[in-house]
Amino acid sequence: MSLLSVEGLGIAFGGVRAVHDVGLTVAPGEIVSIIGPNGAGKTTLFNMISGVYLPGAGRVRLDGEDVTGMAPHLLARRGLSRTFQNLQIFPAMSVLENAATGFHLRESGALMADLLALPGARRRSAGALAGARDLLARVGLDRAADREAGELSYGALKRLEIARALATAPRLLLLDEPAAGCNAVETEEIDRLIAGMAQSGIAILLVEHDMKLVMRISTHIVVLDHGEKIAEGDPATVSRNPDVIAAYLGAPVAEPEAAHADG
Amino acid sequence: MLTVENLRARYGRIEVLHGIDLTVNSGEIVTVVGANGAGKTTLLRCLSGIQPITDGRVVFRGETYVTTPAHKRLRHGLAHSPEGRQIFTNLSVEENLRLGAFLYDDDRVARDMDEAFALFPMLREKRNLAAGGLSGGQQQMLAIARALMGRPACLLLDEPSMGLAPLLVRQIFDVVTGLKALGVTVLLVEQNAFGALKVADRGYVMETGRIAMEGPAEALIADPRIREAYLGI
Amino acid sequence: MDALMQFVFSGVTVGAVYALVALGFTIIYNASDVVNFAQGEFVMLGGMITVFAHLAGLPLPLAALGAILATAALGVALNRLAIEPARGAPVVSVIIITIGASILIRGAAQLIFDKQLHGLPAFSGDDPIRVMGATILPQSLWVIGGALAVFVGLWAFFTRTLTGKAVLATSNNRTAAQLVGINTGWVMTLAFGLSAAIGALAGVLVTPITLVSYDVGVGLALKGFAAAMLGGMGNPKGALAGGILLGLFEALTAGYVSSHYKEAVAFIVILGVLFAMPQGLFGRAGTERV
Amino acid sequence: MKTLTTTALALIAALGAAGPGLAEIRLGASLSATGPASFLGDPEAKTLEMMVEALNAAGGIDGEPVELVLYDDGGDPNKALTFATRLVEDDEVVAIIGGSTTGTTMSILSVAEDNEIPFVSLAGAVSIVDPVRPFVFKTPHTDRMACEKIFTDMAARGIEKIGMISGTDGFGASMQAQCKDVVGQFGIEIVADETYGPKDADVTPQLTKIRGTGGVQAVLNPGFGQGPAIVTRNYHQLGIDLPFYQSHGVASDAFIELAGADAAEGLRLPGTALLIAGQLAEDDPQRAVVQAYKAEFEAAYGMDVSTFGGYAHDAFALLVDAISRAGGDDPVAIRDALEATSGLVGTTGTYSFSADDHLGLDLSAFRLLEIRDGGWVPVD
Amino acid sequence: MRPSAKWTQLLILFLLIALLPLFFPSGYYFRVGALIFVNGLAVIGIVILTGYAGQISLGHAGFAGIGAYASALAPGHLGLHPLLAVVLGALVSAAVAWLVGRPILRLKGYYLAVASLGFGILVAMVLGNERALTGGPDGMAVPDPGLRDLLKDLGLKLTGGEFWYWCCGLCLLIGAWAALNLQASPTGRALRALHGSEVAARTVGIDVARLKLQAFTISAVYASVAGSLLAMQNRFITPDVAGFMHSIEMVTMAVLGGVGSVIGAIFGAVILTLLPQVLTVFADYEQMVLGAVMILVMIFLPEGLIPSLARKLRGRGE
Repeated sequence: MSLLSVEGLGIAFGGVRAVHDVGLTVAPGEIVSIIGPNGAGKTTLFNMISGVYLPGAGRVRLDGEDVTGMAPHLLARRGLSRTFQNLQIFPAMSVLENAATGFHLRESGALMADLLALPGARRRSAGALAGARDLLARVGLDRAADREAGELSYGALKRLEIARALATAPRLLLLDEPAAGCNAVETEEIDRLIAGMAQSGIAILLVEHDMKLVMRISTHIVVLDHGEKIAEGDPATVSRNPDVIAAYLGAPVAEPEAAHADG
Repeated sequence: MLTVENLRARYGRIEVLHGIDLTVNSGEIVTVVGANGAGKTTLLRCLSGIQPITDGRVVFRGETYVTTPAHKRLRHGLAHSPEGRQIFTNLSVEENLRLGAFLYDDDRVARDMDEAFALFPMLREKRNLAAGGLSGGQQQMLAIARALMGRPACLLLDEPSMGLAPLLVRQIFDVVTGLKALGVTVLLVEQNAFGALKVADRGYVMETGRIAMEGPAEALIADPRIREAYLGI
Repeated sequence: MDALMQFVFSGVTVGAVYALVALGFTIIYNASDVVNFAQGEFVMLGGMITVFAHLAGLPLPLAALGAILATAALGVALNRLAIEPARGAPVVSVIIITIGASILIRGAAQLIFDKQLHGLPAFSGDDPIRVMGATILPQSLWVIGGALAVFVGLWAFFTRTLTGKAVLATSNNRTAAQLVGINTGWVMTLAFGLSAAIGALAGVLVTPITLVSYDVGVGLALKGFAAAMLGGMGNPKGALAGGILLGLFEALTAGYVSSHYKEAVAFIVILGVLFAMPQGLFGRAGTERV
Repeated sequence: MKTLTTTALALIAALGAAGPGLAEIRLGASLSATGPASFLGDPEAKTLEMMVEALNAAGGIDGEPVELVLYDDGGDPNKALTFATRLVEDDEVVAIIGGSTTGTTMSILSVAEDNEIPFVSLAGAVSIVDPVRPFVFKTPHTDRMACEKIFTDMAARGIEKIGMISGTDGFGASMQAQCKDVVGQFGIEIVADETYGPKDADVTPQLTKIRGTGGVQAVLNPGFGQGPAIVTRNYHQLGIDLPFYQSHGVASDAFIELAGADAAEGLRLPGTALLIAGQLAEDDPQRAVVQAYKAEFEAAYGMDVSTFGGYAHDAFALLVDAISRAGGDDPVAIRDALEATSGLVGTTGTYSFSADDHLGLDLSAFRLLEIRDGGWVPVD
Repeated sequence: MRPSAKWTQLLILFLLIALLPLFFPSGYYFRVGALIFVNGLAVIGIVILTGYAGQISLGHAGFAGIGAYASALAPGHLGLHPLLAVVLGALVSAAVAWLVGRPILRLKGYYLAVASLGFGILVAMVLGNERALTGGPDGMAVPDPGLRDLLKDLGLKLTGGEFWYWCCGLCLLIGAWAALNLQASPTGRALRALHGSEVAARTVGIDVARLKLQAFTISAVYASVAGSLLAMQNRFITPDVAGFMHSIEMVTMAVLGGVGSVIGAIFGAVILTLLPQVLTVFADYEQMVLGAVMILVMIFLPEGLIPSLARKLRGRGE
């Protein structure tokens, strides 16, 4: 039984088709990766699924409910969270506070109680911070908890975003290039982290350029090129697919033909 | 013609280029390939002067650049066609091209524009349309054409094939090859490794802010490590 | 009918004053995305310097020219000393900087000049012109003509000259502008100089009608800002239309509803327009990328 | 932060204590020398500075020099209150002059009353001295008196229906209200009542509306600043030929220049002797005072005197006179002496205070003036 | 923010308020102190709106005006006790903020600036025009709250200046305490999160529109209470309290001192309140100095005086 099911999703910007007729499903515990060259529409697809863009066509269903075009904060309430390709952290807040914002749905409450620091507010805040600390430990950032988030390295920030997303207790997590800009050690940590999350039953949809990582952890791979799905299957199948290799490396065998621009 | 020595650059607190050395000889097509996030785009931004460098230097046709602003580098013949087709979306195609030759106001501008239209006939058809309305491939062609209007001796070309359909990718690489015939030296940054290496004379492979491999293009194409780096197989 | 004509004349006159100020906003905004709250001070300086140079014995045209050049130089200095060093600062900081500049210029003006009201002789006399039962002063025609001329001039500058296109290119995509060889720092200098000059020209034109004193800038800047936002910031067409519309709202409200709340009505209309069309009447819609 | 604050406070204390240490008699003033009311406060401040210097050069009050502590409240009532507190608590002045506007006056007034310091206001509103507050006096005529003076003249000309166009600034709004209050006593009806903002560039719509209102026989424009000049020009532009009245808010030569002599021709307003200094009869009691002040001020500052500077002149003269008669610097004694002032001739009029009159002027102090050939001419 | 930091800040503030009077040579200093506290209170509202939530308002003096005129009008017209009038003003401000905030806060950047500016001008205009009720531009008297008499009955004899110093000081402490509570609370984190990245805030489930509105409303209440306090101690108010310049002053204080920090913003209120008092000898230059300070601080200490200096002291500025 799939948690997320996407059918015929598409969007155009100023007449240019960015994504066209893409469908996929993700079940709890699965890691589904979307790969494709730069500009293939992966992030755009993510933005449509997570409610940042309103899709021009198609349906997004979460646990059977039609959530197409639903505002992100309402999706978060239904268990969908995500990270961003170009980091979207809160730079002026501490690492711990960044992670704690993820508990917003569970720990935020009465405004007046927060202003007056009533016991309930303090308890909720302490609960969020404690939870955030646990999550930071899980992503290996516990020692950086009190630093300003803007001071962290790229790789650490990627993990911070994951911790923040995990704090929302997601059933479905969209990870947009979690390993980009990370060195080998950091990539390996992220690798383990993703596998662990999947094991705990979270459905994971992943966009990633690091092919080693993708091939190692994905249960299923969807290949996009020019906004369309050109292949899918398990890692072994996909990596042998000549279309995929051509899309990725350019066609090493095909002779360049004289061609005319058709836009 | 273009020499880069121990170039370092950072975004905020994070160093993204850790000492790059490379050379481009006159008349060559040199390509820098590498995965997303390797620092290729940053490298080109440092070369053209829109990104400050924290260490090292750039020598172009005998001039040393450290803080020289972009418009002076362009005047010396170093042009940059940036990633993501940074065209002027609110201006027309023709205005974009004319601005490409911003530094010049002579008869050659009109001739250059004719040449650009000859190279990309589609641009002539759409010359009065807002550039933002062009398709991705058309925008990429406009970006290249605009850079050529600046009369470059050396063109820094960033990811021209990004997001383009295979037919267009092939056409773009044809144009790059054509540039060589026009006497323009090209430094091409590409994710499409094989396509780039096929048209290039020499190549460099970048990984996380460093040069990992370099050599003649044919040798790099044959190197299994490239395929591994990209596809993880 | 006569009354309506009179209201329209009044509205267009006042609207042309607003439009002139609003047009001054557009260039700086186009080049740098900065809304320069000191724009009103440029108008004040245009008027004050002309008045004092004229009092000192310079013929009026020469005094006006001197005022425009001096104000343009001040605009350039403002950019170099206060705006450039704070590039990339958040909108609040830029607002504080330009408001600070406006307070500074106003404070200096009251020391250098005085705190009195001053006027200038109307360029073509004070005999009202009668049209369809209503009257309009020749100086109003100068102001309306000035606003139209500045509008046409800006329109031609932005669409017909390479330099004007370089300004648009800089605002459209700063990186790309640098890469085609545009010295974006110089574009900023030009934009501030030109904006200040347009402001000063406005000051010269409107002083015979509105009079001038060291503190007229704030009110003009607020109205000009509102007019520019109403039309859509950065668009000369919007500035002209926004200014004239604002003037007409005020005049028609004063004529047909109540002069007590004419400015309130104008602001309510602006709020209404912004809520319905958050980019103003002629503004471009921006898309947020993540 | 603490050190900074204490340094700042110490600095204030030092600055407050600075100045001529010899001074025995300290007078305080809080005026709107800058800000929207600066054309009131600026000549007022200049006048006070000039007069203090002249007084001290002449030996002060009974041989004791006077020190003037002058603050600029920028027309902000909140600042005026702070400066008034500072004058009383910190500078320990014996009397306060000031409040260029009604708003600042009302702020200073409470401090003066609480601390029993005599206070002479330079603002127009009748509410400053009505009801009478023991320590509060004022020198300008009230708005109400200006209205009465104008309506008297209108009634004499047989005018029964008028239109009003008032500035929305404090002066205009206050006088508008006072005029509406007293107009009935003169058998006159206000049939059109319009307003304009203090910075408006054109008021032809309002004037067109007034012109279009049936039966209007004259138009009255209470206001100060640039508004009345623009109203006057628009009046001329529209070719309205009804009698036109302005208020004492624009009683200065500069007004004729700003409005244009052509446009202003024939308009009437209640003004003070200062405007017709040169035309005053030999036997006019104010002649000497007015001509001396005008000559001194214009020599010192190279600008025309204004009615407003005259208010400050009179306030200072009243206080000097009262201090001299009180024979010391006890504020309460000064107040008592002030209240006993009788027949003191100022630029505005001749002042005689009493326990139930802290204005001390009557309608005769106002002179109804008409602009003829670019100059002021008395009507009565 | 760690709890200890909150209490340190409050302790510093408390000590300053409590101990400074020992050095006051005259009653005038109590007046200046009280003004600083009132301005500080209003500025904390700006910290919540701009510093926490990242939204601009150039019309916040409008709420100060509502608070001030509530204190002036409610006792006479509704027979309310002045203290209840303060509460009524706060409630009206909150209600108005809630209503106008919905459409206004959809705008961003300069468009938000002009819309909020328009709102402030409208309030000032109504206060100036409704002469029958508000006394028009000349202003109106505010009834004395009679609290001093109450204290006198209790045996505490304070001058007016002293009373308002302690009263406003207490209000400032409470206001700072609440703002610091908020900063560390889940709501405060959510506000600062949407400041950092609206799109990321949404993805963790933050209802951005609703939270902006909450911040706007709270900050309106701060401005309103500050306006009421000012009105009651001045005993006389004019529509200037709601004017554009007052709005600018509030934002400038906050930004100069450091809009992200409660203590910083209060320090901004200290500086701008003292400036005209220190510069009286150079009153002609006051405007120029103020303008120059605004420009220089924004260029050289862009985060505001206190946070920028703190960063430099910590030596992390590289």
